[in-house]
Amino acid sequence: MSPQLAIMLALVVPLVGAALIAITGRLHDNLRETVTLITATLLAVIVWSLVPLILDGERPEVTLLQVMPGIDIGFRVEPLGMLFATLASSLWIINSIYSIGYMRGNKEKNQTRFYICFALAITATMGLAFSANLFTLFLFYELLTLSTYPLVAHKGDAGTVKSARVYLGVLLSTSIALLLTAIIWTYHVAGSGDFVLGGILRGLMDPASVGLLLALFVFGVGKAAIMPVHRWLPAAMVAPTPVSALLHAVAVVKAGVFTITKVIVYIFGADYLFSLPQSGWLVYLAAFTIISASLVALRQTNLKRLLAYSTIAQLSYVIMAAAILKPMAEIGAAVHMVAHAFGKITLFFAAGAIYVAAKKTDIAQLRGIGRRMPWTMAAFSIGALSMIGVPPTAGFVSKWYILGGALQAGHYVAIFTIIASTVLNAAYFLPIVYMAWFEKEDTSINTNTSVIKEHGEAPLLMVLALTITAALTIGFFFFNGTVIELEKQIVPRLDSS
Amino acid sequence: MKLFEFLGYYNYWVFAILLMIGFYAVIAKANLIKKLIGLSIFQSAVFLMYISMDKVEGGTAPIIKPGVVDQLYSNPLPQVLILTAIVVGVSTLALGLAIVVRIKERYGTIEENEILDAD
Amino acid sequence: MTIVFAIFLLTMLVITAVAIVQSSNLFVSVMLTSIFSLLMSTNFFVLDAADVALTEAAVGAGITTVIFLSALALTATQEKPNRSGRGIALIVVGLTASLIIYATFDKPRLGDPDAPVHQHVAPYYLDNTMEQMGFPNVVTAVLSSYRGYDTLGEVFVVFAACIGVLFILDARTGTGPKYVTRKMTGLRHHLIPQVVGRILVPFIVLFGLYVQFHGEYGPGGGFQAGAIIATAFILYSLLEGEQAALRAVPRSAQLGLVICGALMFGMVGVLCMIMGGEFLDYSVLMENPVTARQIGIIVIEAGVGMAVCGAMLSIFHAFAARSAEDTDEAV
Amino acid sequence: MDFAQHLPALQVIVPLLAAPLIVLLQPRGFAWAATTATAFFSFAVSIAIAVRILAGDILRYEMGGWFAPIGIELRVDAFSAIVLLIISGAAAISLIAARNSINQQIEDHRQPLFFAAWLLAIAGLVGMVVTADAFNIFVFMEISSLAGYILIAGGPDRRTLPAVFKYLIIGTIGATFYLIGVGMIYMMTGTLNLEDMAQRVVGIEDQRPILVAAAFVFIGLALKAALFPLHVWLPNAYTHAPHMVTVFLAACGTKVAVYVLLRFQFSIFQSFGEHLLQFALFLMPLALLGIIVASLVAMFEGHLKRMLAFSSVAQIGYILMGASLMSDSGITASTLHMFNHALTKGALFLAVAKFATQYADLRIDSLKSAARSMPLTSFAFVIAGLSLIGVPGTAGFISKWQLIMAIMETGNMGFIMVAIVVISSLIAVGYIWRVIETLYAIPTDDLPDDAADVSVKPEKIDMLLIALIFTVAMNIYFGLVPGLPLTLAELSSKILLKVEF
Amino acid sequence: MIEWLLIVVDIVSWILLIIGSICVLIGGIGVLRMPDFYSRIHAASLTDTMATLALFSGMILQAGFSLAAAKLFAIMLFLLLTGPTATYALANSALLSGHKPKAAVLEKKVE
Repeated sequence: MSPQLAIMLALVVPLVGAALIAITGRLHDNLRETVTLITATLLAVIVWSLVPLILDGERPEVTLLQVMPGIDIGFRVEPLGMLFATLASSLWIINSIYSIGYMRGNKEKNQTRFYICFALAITATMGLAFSANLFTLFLFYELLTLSTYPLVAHKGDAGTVKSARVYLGVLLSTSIALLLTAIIWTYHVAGSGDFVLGGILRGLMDPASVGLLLALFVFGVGKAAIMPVHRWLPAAMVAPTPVSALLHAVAVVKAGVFTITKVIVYIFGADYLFSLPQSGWLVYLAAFTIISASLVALRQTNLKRLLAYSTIAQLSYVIMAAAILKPMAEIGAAVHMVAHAFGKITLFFAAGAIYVAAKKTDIAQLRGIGRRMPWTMAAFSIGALSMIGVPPTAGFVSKWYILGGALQAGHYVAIFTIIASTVLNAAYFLPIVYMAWFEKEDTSINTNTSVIKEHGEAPLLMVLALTITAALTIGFFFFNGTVIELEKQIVPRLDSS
Repeated sequence: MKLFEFLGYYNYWVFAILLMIGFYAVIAKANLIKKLIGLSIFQSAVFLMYISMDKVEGGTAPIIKPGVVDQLYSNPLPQVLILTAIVVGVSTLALGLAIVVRIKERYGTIEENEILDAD
Repeated sequence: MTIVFAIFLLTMLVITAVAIVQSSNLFVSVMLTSIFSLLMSTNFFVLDAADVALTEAAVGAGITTVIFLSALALTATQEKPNRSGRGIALIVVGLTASLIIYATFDKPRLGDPDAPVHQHVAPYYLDNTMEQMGFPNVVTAVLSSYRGYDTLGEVFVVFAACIGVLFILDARTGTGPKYVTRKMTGLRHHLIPQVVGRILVPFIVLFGLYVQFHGEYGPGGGFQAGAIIATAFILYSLLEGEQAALRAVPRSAQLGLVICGALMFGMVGVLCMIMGGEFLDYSVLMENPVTARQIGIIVIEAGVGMAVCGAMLSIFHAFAARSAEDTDEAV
Repeated sequence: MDFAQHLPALQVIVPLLAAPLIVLLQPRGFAWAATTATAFFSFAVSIAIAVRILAGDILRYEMGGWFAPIGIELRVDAFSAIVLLIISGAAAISLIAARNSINQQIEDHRQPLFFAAWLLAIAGLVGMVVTADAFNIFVFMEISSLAGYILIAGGPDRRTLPAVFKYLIIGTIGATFYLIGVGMIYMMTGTLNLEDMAQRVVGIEDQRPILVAAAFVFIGLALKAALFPLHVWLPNAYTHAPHMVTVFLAACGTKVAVYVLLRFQFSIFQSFGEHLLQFALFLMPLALLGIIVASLVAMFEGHLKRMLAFSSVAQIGYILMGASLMSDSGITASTLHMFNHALTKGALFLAVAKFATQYADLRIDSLKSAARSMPLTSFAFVIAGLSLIGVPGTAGFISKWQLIMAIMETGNMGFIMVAIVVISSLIAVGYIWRVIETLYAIPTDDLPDDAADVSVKPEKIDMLLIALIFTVAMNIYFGLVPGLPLTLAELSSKILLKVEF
Repeated sequence: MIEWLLIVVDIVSWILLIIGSICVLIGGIGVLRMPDFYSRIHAASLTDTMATLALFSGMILQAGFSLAAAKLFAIMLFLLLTGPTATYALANSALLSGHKPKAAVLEKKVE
């Protein structure tokens, strides 16, 4: 299989999958879910097949069509995108397993639509990951927003629709207003929007404009949930948990930070930005987002909302790491994308499992739940530890690299932020873990008697999924060589500068 | 000579005045038929402007007199244009009146403000 | 002398226009509009535009007034006082007026033979009409040949107006008395007008035909003739009543006239294309281009005449039928 | 006869002459079929013309065999060709889809007249575009206007009538203003042929009648083009017209006026450097204001058709803003947006027409959960709506991209304009999403699901739906492969700016 | 001899023209000064008949034997036919629509 074909297949397979789901959805549920799983597996295989090539330094390219002179829809696989695609496609398999359990356990309506949109969202993610230029990236960025909207609005009641409106409103308007402007500006200045290592803007703009352009990009990519454009992420928590898990812990939000990292590395050029003091504000902004999002998370009573704010904070880690503009930090940014993905998806899976099994959504209700759901809560604890950055979890690896980068740059604000946020993370995660394992179940909180029922673990498929991700979280601590290897390829130019 | 120059422009001024009278009626009158009457004055004024420019001093209507040399003729082109425009004008008017008749039937009035109130 | 007369006429025009706008009786306004058109027509004559004068008299003073009156019969004759919107109107009008007055001062003086309009295209028409068309009326030559395409467009404007009025007033296009007409006896019990009218109608038609076919040599042509002949039939229907008029020229015939007229014009053009020329290039129709043009022009002028006549009659009868229907409803 | 040589003439006279034929031959059902066939023929002719243009020709045709400026010349270049494509394409698509909708809204015996008027409208619009003669433009403008009044007057609601009347008055004033302007130019140049006029106007451009003529032509055409704030006739006319007529007129009606406006501004008044500057200074604020105000009005409009009509006013602002940049890329963007907006608005109004087959009331609120019974239509509406917003992958995005690129070229001042384009796009998100949300809302009433389903018939797959899907597909196709309109638009801007190529 | 005849024709035509003009003038004054509708149209009819006759005869004499004279004659005939008819129709419809002559009204009052 030629790499070009693989790229195209990576886009076509989920698309065809979506179509097949639509057809089989009318026939039988099991058939539909089988199709989903097969599609996911097939996609993962295809994407993984590209990994060795990239590791060897190849950069396969495909140009689909030329839209306007100088503007085409093209794909080019590079380490960052490879990592992102691999991550999303692999987790899709696990998430599909989990979804089946969740959707059935919860007896949700419109399941076919759910799976179709999910497949479409994955298509968009693949396109985004492999995009060779800003135009293609923008195309799939918007497709991702639009395909996830029905997922967020899945429940369809008034409150959900309202939240979904916030979701779409923030994402669509920031992208159209700011990101599009930034992209067109880039094309205008540089004549193209191709991703080239080392950037394409060097010396073409005055420093103040570079600062402004960077701001347009950072705020335009609403998916990165940097404050103050983070409002959509808590709003999106009305979605079914598998959506929150894969999309709002992995695909969508990672698409945001991925875009920003990619823009910094391939459009501006990290070392070029580093030479300009006008771009220094980004670290401060990210730091501010980390701290304040963590503080907000402290005050949350709803588990999913807490996770959402935690996500916001963690995303800004990636941005901050990228904005430090030092080789080690850039690697850290990439690694943190992976590490956070494993951790956060585990946490969401656990939250979803609790909801399906016990219909509990508030933190206060979780007392003593560890005894009823040991597997789930064990996974939850691992995820929480990874968020804090305790070894032997994935979170530790990435924090290590980021911290290293910050030290390299001598960026004390960043160092302080990392330390402070670790403390804050511990402050909002550890009490939950403690409560779940060591406190007694408190029945008095549940005034709604129908909810009090004897329950054990969630459906098997769900438990299976969250166990796998928890294992991955730990596994990543030991086996992260490939990822580091891959991402080192984006930084050689940084070393030379 | 001054006087004649002044008179030479008189046509254009009358054109302007007629145009304005018609235009005023179209805008200010609420009665739909009055608006159409205003519109026809408005258009007539334009006809006057065109015809004014075809005139040549000492000329006659552009019908060639065979054998007569050195005869000045007025310009035929604006006349042709205005022939067309007159017919266009009456066509528009007929259509407008047809609409007014229908409005009267459906609304029972042809005053603009009363129609607005009715809806 | 002429210029003094012209100034007098122009001043009368302005006075009439003011009176039209001022009068709150719509009937008075319409009659004044008719006078306005007549004054305008005279004015055109003074300005050496005989063809236009004839058209304005026939169409502006004649047909327009009739249509206005038939519409008035269906709506209202009194305008209600309304003072709103005057301010805006005055501002808009004032702005436009100052724009035009501003433009006036660089315009060529009235009758200036050196004006650009007399230098560029027009001389070609004046110099070549005799040679290329073989008849003296330059206006007809320009109308039907040099700018024949405009005239085609104009015929279709008339056609559009005709089908528009029929469509909007929903008059049947088929034959047969769809509407029962009640007491539409015209002026049958008024002996004098009826007798005089009966005498006049044939002569008006005759005059119309004269205008039609003499158009190449004197003022006149299809438009004027169509309007005049239509006036004759309208007079007939006023005299003898709607029913009698429709018996004489049924609706289908009126519409048929319009369609045939328009198609005749168009088909001549298409024929020219088939014969190897451009659209409406009559010269290819026969060996001798001059004769060919004359033939072509006669045919298309006939088409124009038919179309205008038919359209005006259709429009008039559409309004008239409406009133008949109304009275039925009222009873 | 040589078919190819007669293309420009055929473009006009075929629909023109077909109109009386349709009134003449009246058997039932024939009117629609014949009209549609004519429209498709017309479309084929305009495609043939576009092919010739892309090969580098400029088509000229001397009507009546008289050379310009003695006779009337037809002249088709790239700018005309793209507008011809818009008109005949819109006509073909709206007509083929029109049958059921028209049967619903127009009584049988009135249909021949109605379709004849439709053909006249097509002929009038293409006539305005192909001709190179200032007065001829007026004649065909009147044909198209009269036909347009008739078409709109076919609307069933009584409110149609005042709307048409207003349109008639304003349209006639616009045409008369245009006539005054042309008269003044003629007075100073002695010619009516546009090219000849452009040459002869050199040297007398600072004379007052020419300046005033420029103003009159501008205002007259701006009235026809519904340029803000002269748009007052448009919303009601579009709202109350028969649905399919709205499709047709929204796609191409005002664009032709914009076409003539640009022709005049750039060909006739081209030589006045200063004038162009004034034109830009005058036009740009109006365009910008129009974009913002009309979008805002659309945002708060409760009736679906009126909302889209106001959005049209805003879009005209985009088109003129592009032109007011006076640059190559600006005019390219402007021309391209004419094409793309025709596609987008056509699709949106087709969807509206389809909705109207099941929902008598087209206020947005009453379309609640329409997606349940009409999934395809609703989905098509969503895609077309995205194109209106300018989401990538749709035609609307391409023109927005071009427009912002063109603005960027102007330098620092551009940021205000970019901001306005962006803000209005956001407002567009607002008003389109309001509709989409309503369409996909889950019924909140206590009725069981199946009860709701019984009350609304499932959507029927008819020509209307197929045309709608086709148009939406075109939106996406031209969003990904905009080669054809883009090339024509680029050629147009070169022609308008007289850049040698 | 012929010259003498021409002068006579000229003089006669001018006299006719002047008479015609005076009639028009009187008619005009009459329309303005007469007390009510019916007497006004009575005055106006002077313009229709006598003035037309005189003016056109004068003009025909001016034109001599030519096409123009024939046309003028035709127009005169036309006006002589239509003018009085129109006046009649006007008066008739006024009466039918209930417009009473002033004299009748006065008589009624006296009674």
